[in-house]
Amino acid sequence: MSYQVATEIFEGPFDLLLHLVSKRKLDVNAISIADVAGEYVEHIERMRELDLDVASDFLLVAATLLEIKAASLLPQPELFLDEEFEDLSPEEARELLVVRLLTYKTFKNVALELGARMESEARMHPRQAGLEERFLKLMPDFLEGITLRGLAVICADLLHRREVFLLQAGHVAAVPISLDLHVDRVAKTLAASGRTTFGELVSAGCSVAEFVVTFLAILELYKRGDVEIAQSTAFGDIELVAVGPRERKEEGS
Amino acid sequence: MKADHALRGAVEALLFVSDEPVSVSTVSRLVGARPTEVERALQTLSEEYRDAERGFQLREVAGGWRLYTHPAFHDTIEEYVLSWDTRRLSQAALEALAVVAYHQPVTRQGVNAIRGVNSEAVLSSLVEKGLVREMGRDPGAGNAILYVTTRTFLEKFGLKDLGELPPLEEFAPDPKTESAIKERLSAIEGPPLAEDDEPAEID
Amino acid sequence: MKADHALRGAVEALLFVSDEPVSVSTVSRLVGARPTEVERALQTLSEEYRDAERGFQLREVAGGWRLYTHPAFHDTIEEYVLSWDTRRLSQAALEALAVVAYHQPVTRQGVNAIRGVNSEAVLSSLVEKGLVREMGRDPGAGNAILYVTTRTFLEKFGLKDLGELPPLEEFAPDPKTESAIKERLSAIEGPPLAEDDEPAEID
Repeated sequence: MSYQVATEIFEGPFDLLLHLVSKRKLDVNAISIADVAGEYVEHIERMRELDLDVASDFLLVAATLLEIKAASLLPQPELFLDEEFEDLSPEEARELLVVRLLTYKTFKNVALELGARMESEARMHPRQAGLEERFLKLMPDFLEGITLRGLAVICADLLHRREVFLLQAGHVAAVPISLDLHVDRVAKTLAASGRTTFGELVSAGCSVAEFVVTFLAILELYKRGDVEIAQSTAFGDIELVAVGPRERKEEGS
Repeated sequence: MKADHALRGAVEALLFVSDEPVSVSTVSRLVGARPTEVERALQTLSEEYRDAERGFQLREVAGGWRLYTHPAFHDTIEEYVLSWDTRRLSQAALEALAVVAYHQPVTRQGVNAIRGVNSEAVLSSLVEKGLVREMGRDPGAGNAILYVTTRTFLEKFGLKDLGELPPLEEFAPDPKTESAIKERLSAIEGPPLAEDDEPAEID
Repeated sequence: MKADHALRGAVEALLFVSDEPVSVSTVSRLVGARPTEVERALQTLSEEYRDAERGFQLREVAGGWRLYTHPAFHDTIEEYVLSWDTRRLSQAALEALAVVAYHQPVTRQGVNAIRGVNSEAVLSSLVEKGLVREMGRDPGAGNAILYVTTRTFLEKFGLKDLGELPPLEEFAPDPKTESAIKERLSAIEGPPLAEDDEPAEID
């Protein structure tokens, strides 16, 4: 999951929110829901700046906070995005959030305790030294009737089956053709000449798969807004004109 | 007493060759003594080792008794016990594990709800580590998979059984934290912050 | 004496986790004491166990010192070991064992990749039966546990070391099958699969 990087600091939206409501001095009733909401959104913005994909979980809590904030500044019935928070008044949503945070904090505390426990436990090593020779022969012979040869045959057979499997998988799925690679190739052609056609991009000897992937690459570039597409006649060649980088270059010159 | 010594020795020898916790009933059957006698012998051994400051100890874990080295000598033998698993669990994993431990059987959605974040990956890593396992499905929750902790969990955390988990109430946020959370989420507009506000410790 | 107790405990802990004789020099290095001191501690321990009629004894054998169960309890232990699960190995377990034997040290993922199915349960059952054990971790594979075969495995097959395993090539598919595979492989343009699509190495 892409917010895993962020989780090194905060394990989730509750963790972040808990951090925000906890970090101020306790005896000062200073920080309001508005501040918390503001800081929360700031944090998310920072995560985005760091190019961390902000998970929907974080956004959901942000939305809820903003709803509560809006409602508390300007009381009016609002709807909440989360199913759970849906149909709740801001007051109820706030109560629910408090309960959830308290529960989360409880488990965060337990997790700390479990972590400490596991660590101290790891300093004790259980006896598992294995049987003395004289008892080994008493152990049920799990390998009864199994020969070394038998074991070797099993292993060789597995490797063989794997080869055949990979072979067939390769056969059925053909050679995977990388779309990214083709997008790059088309983009490079466009960057060099500014325009090209589908006919120029595919050569006569191309496989059907390459036709398809080249077409997909063009669609991908179109989706990104890097290219304009025109086809003057039905079944005629598709003409491509570069958009993005060229225009920027012209603006610059 | 001679008889006591013989029983004690037999119990010791059994524990010595076992690579898992041995239950009182198993010992009782093998040494031909009543469970209460066995129980007493185990207790006595455990105390003897402790009083004599032996390099090993006898502990009750995961439904049985097992010999362990004494933690005081961990550093000495660490080098020798090569394969020992020294990896720690991440905070995320510990949180999810805590939820499963206290709420079992629990669905993934149940874990998500408490942590406020998708816990799928972290649950599968716990399953992979053998600390948590799937046990049936919850017909009331769209047949979602139910998770429970394993015997390995008990062993790794040195617990006799789940009843030994400390009560959850002990870990509830203290009143100070609780009121802080409530206040901060309800105060509409607080007074401006003083410059010298220190970060508070909420625990 | 306090210092004596600490040394005795460390020596005991070390012997406790070892399943082969430990030499005085090894003990001396690990516990950080002079060989003569270690020698004396070993003698003392051996006498202590004997005098207290413990279920185990400390003996000096070829190569060093090792803890053994006391022969007096041979019958009890015999009965215990005989009571262990006698179910034979499943086909799945045999496959996993074969893969570990020939590819060791190997991670679970490596075994999975070759067998094409999840081998977690089957590997733990092999570990339980003392045929396979964990040995360290592969830093190149996310610190995954590495598995190797045990001494018991070698002994069961009368092997001196792993070099004595019959070469796999002898059991490879016959030349006709092999050339057919090669033909079909070369009939496909380009590399058959991207390098990193291959979860494991075959060698």
